[in-house]
Amino acid sequence: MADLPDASTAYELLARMALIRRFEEEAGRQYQRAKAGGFLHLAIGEEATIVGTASVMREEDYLIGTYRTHGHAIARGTDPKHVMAELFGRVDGTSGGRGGSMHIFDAEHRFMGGYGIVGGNLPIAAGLALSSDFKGEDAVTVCMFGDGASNAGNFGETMNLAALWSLPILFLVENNLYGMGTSVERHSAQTDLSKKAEGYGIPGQRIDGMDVLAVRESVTEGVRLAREERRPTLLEAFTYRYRGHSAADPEVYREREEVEEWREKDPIENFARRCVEAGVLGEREVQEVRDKAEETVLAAVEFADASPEPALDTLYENLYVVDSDAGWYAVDERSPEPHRGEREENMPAAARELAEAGAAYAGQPDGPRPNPATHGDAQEGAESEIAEEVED
Amino acid sequence: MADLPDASTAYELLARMALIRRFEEEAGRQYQRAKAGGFLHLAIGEEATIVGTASVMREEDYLIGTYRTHGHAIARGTDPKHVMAELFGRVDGTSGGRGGSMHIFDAEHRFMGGYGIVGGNLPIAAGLALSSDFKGEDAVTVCMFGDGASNAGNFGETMNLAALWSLPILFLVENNLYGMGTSVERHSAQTDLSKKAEGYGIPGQRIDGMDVLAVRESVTEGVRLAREERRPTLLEAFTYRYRGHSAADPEVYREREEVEEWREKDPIENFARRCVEAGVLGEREVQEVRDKAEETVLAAVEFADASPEPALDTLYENLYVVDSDAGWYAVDERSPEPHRGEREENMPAAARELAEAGAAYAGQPDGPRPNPATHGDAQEGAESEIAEEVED
Amino acid sequence: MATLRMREALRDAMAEEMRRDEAVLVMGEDVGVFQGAFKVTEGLLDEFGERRVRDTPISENTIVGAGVGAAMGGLRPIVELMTVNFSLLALDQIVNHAAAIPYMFNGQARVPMVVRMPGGGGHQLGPTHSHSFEALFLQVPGLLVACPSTPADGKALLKTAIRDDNPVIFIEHESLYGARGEVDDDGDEILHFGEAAVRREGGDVTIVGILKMAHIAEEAAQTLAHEHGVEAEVIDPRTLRPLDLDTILASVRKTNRAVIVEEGWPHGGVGANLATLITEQAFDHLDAPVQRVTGADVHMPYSRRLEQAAIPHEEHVVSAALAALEGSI
Amino acid sequence: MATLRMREALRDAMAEEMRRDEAVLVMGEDVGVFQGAFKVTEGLLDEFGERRVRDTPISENTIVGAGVGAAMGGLRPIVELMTVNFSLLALDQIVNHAAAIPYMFNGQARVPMVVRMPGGGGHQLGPTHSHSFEALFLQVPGLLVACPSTPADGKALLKTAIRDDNPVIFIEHESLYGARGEVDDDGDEILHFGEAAVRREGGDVTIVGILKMAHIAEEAAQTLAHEHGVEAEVIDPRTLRPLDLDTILASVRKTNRAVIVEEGWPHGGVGANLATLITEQAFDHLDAPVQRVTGADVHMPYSRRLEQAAIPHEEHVVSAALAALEGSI
Ligand SMILES: Cc1ncc(C[n+]2csc(CCOP(=O)(O)OP(=O)(O)O)c2C)c(N)n1
Ligand SMILES: Cc1ncc(C[n+]2csc(CCOP(=O)(O)OP(=O)(O)O)c2C)c(N)n1
Ligand SMILES: [Mg+2]
Ligand SMILES: [Mg+2]
Repeated sequence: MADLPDASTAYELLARMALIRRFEEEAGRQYQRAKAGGFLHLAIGEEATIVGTASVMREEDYLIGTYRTHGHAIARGTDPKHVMAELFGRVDGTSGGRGGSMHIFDAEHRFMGGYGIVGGNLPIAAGLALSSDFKGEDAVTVCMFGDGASNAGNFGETMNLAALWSLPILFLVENNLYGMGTSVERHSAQTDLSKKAEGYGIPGQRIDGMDVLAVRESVTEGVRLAREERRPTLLEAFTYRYRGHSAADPEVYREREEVEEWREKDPIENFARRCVEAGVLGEREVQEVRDKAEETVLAAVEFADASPEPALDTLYENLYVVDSDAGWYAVDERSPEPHRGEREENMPAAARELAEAGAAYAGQPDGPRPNPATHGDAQEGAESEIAEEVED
Repeated sequence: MADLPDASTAYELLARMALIRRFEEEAGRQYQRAKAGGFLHLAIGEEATIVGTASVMREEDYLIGTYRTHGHAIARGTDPKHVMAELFGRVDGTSGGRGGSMHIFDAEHRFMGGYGIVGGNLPIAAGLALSSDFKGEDAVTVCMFGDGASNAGNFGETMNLAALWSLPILFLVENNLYGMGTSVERHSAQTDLSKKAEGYGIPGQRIDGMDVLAVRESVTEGVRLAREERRPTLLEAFTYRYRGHSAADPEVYREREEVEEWREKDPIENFARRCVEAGVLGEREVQEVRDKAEETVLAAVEFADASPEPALDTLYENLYVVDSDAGWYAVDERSPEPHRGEREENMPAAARELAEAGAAYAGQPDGPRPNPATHGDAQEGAESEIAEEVED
Repeated sequence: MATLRMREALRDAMAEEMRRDEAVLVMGEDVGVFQGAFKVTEGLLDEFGERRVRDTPISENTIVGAGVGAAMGGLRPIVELMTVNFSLLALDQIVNHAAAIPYMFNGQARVPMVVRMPGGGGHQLGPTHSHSFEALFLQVPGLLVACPSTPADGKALLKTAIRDDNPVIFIEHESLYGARGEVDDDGDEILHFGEAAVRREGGDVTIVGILKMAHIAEEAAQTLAHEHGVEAEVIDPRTLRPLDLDTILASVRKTNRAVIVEEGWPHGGVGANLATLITEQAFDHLDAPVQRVTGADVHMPYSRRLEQAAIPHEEHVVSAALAALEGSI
Repeated sequence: MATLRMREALRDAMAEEMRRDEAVLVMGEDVGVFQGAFKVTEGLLDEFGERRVRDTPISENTIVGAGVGAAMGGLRPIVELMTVNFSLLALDQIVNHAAAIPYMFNGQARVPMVVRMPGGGGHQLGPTHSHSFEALFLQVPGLLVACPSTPADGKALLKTAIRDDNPVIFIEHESLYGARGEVDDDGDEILHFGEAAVRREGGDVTIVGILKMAHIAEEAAQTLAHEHGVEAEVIDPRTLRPLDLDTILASVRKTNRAVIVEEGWPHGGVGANLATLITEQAFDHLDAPVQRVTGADVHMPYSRRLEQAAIPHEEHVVSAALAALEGSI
């Protein structure tokens, strides 16, 4: 078992994990209130893997992940209020409301997204690592993805390229035992995922993703190998999502008991207890951490709520970079006859209503939204039943 | 070193290899005479891998390969004259002239193609194996592909699926040391390709692809594991193509010496010598084998040359199956306003000329064709320089 | 007759065909234990077991490719891609293999496979998860393309698709899964591809819409009748390959005006294709250019407001129809 | 001015930009040691070395994805896909990543990447190797799409593409690599996207063609002039996104007739899109429906005869132009 760090580091690790936990819980609540839309993937239970990894990275290093990365951005230093504002679809969101929960991004803190396509971030990670290597910088790219993503074609292709080109990259599988409703045994022939890249010349290691210190130890070494020896590694962190794949998935694929067992290993509770028992932190500090998280998250909600909705005439903004020295072109030159409706005045009444209605569905009142996975709005916009939130 | 088989088996193996060799040489010649078009990938040097594999398969087993598979079809039992006719683009070709060299197919002999997309045949092979397994048949699917294909996303995806579903399948990499002009060391981080599927739970073995008996031994065991134990294996056969990737590639990427070294290991010469030395075959039989190959191949050319060109009004034939019990539809119902030109009478003069000209290029005389890889015909149809034949 | 939701109608179609034909199987991500991401395969695993209802890894190109091979081997796979958005990963198997094989091998092999997948926007799923790709698939010879808008059509067309010996791209719409409608429960009700449905008769303007837009088109027709005294004829092609151009042309020759409504991007879209076919065939009958209502030429934004601004609404259709009628009323 | 083949002009464009900007690199299958499957990258490895000219494994989606990441990291990658036929394997990275990222992340990331690839038929490469996918890429917002038909345009447009901060799909034609033409050797000659070229002036009919079909269109114009006394105006849009619709419309308003020539499939093709845009904007100027000449609605057969029957020829264009003029001459 890894030794405890000094008090301030321990405090910082605990604070980050608690903040992310509290943020995710609140995101879930705001989603049920239909303040956040789309699909919401919470990482509650996976905080040690997220924070342990980010905490040993340098500022100039790149972190890239999946659609379950509110916490990853926060761990990199993104202010939670901008993440919350993104969930609310507001102008102060990390992507100004264009990306949403699945597409968080923060260039300033080198959190490089936030990708909705499973496995889509792997080749991009290799490219980021290539850019650092090409420029002779010693930044490292850490690429996180799920157990299910290890079956995507991009996995093998990217492992081979990273090893072949000796890229400064570390791969980390967040093995939470399921790809949506399919358990690792049922989706991967090789259930020891740390071995899955050996065929491509990349060594692997299994780590306890519920222990922030264990994660720090292995990631520190993996990042060092990438930075100093240009040798990619594949870490498999065992972790668990307490919540469904996305908000309120019926979870027919697992037993209550399993969830309970994992809650016993809670990364925050256990780390806090250990710090207190060892006298590295006092009860007061642990409480303080909780209070601060509460404060920060509630402030984030307030901030998000106060942030304006994007103006309709920004619909096409940032679709193209139009200031390149190759010469300027107007967007409409690029797309003659754009669909009308993007200017306030000629936005149809129905569209405006929908946009103003507090929900993603036509004329639907606030409160739990019907879910495309189990319902559908074309004939019957407002459905009252509680949504079983499932994923596309 | 594997023991020699009985005389008739040895004779049959030698005969097949000699036939394929002679066929490929002739195909190259006919290509230079512009009787065959497109790109031509010859497997000269790889005969032991091809024949060794096919010779231990059952009639009901499936074989599926790449765009370098004239020999594979012949090894499965396809009459060379139909393969040659396909290269000539005639109605008696294996695909009636629709597929060409890269897309040979023979349902009757369960040679399931012939695919131009690198790695494209792997998932299809898994599907074929699934169909046998699903129906409770004990047919096995043998899937052959190149060293370069082992880097395609389909490789990892298919290995995982085959192992996960315990499919009756055998994978065989024809490692001829290059993917086009890129050597294995330069395209694959893991140069022991037999290990490349271990990460997916599929064991591998390296074999001498120049020794038809060694190939038979390993394939026999691989096929048994697939048939009886539903356990996929990955065999890596070391072999070599004496010719360029496709006809007359400049071969800047390898040394003459390397080619010479491999010619020393010639699968046909060496096997013949061994059989004669051991008294399993006599010189007379070896000569007979050569004569028969010569005869068969020349007859194939004659047959192909005599076979008619497809009629223009067959252009849309077999694009759709229109006799399904779901009801009948006319092709033109499916594609209103088809491009005109498919009926002899309204085929434009230029098109007819082109079609009749003995070459793939407008107004170009017979003889070595200019090559899209190094030339291009739009401005200057008939270019006189010899084509460096390169591949797309 | 029974009242079913689209998802139930589709499930019934699969269940009935699986009972009817042992060679039919379903494979895809979370189609089994999870009961389908959109619950369309609910109950199938329980009834037919793991051999015929197969959960797959996240490997789109290989799932479809395995479907191609299984079909060549004599099975009739129904491959579910969780959404159309992920079909881009499987496009090589769909275009260069499934669609090409029957022709490329001159009829020696058939690919009786159905690739089912839902698409469309409106649920704030953002840029990577809101695509409409009908226009992409209709380009490809060798494929059949269906896009049902009602439970009855969904069931009948899916049964036809499963029985057809060609590869079928079967596009569903996420917003229509909850849509209720009368469905014939005669287990043998199939619907030939290439037969459009005239949803509403009218003599003033022809409105063609698919999937969710077929409903928007009908709503617009109501508004046009009540508020503008315009009688619109509403047509749902139901399949885009084959395309029942005759029914559309007959209507346009009567109304002399047409509006095409689709959710996808404007360039090279379903509307551009239909407008061109109509104009080529009925130029002299057109009093105005065919009008198109499409999704915005942008990636789908997550923001509720922006997304709604990027998606076609009834009002767009109404004003397009009035534009087509301009001068003449 | 120098006379160069298309492949040399494209190589010069890359070499000049690589000398000009350290951040430009080339990656793709066999672009280095092999000198490029079509010899377009000939000599680049020798001049710039392995760091900037990188041979890749056969991993299309990952090659393009690595290009996206490298571009986000500040490089300006030129990714060569050996042919457009293989781009289907990379479509997820092109559409859901390269094209979406700048918008999806609200301008925080840029993707200054060029994906170069040749396409087209005519060389008996059969169904999997003869595609024309211009119509597929022009659908996608966020992409720029170039399709040069002359060495001069090829060089100037490729230089522009490399300097542009947006992802560019740069489509070449296998049959044009040997085409010779005058090329400005001023290293700074660039050509703005969205500027069509009027190849020939004429008042009777407008013929629009891209890539190889731009040449077929010019040949047809000669025939029309000499044998039919018809003066055709020939336009090469050169880029499909942005599209210089103004130049095309100005011509159509003058000639009142248009023919679009493309090599791709008819449904949802470049022609369908252009015909629709023209008809929408210039309906009252059209004396006849816009005519289209396209490739056949079939997978490209290998047989020389069948392939030639499936590809558009000058005669098709001439008869389409005459059809457009019917009655009026
Ligand atoms: C290419 C692709 N296929 C399918 C999906 C739908 N989908 C979203 S998340 C998910 C499961 C991914 O599981 P895993 O990789 O283990 O990540 P986790 O959600 O457990 O963090 C699936 C199938 C997708 N987004 N992208
Ligand atoms: C997906 C795809 N990418 C690229 C190509 C072009 N190409 C044809 S063959 C080839 C090399 C394949 O090498 P290997 O797999 O070793 O097979 P070999 O030709 O050596 O038999 C390439 C890159 C292709 N046909 N398909
Ligand atoms: Mg998981
Ligand atoms: Mg090879």
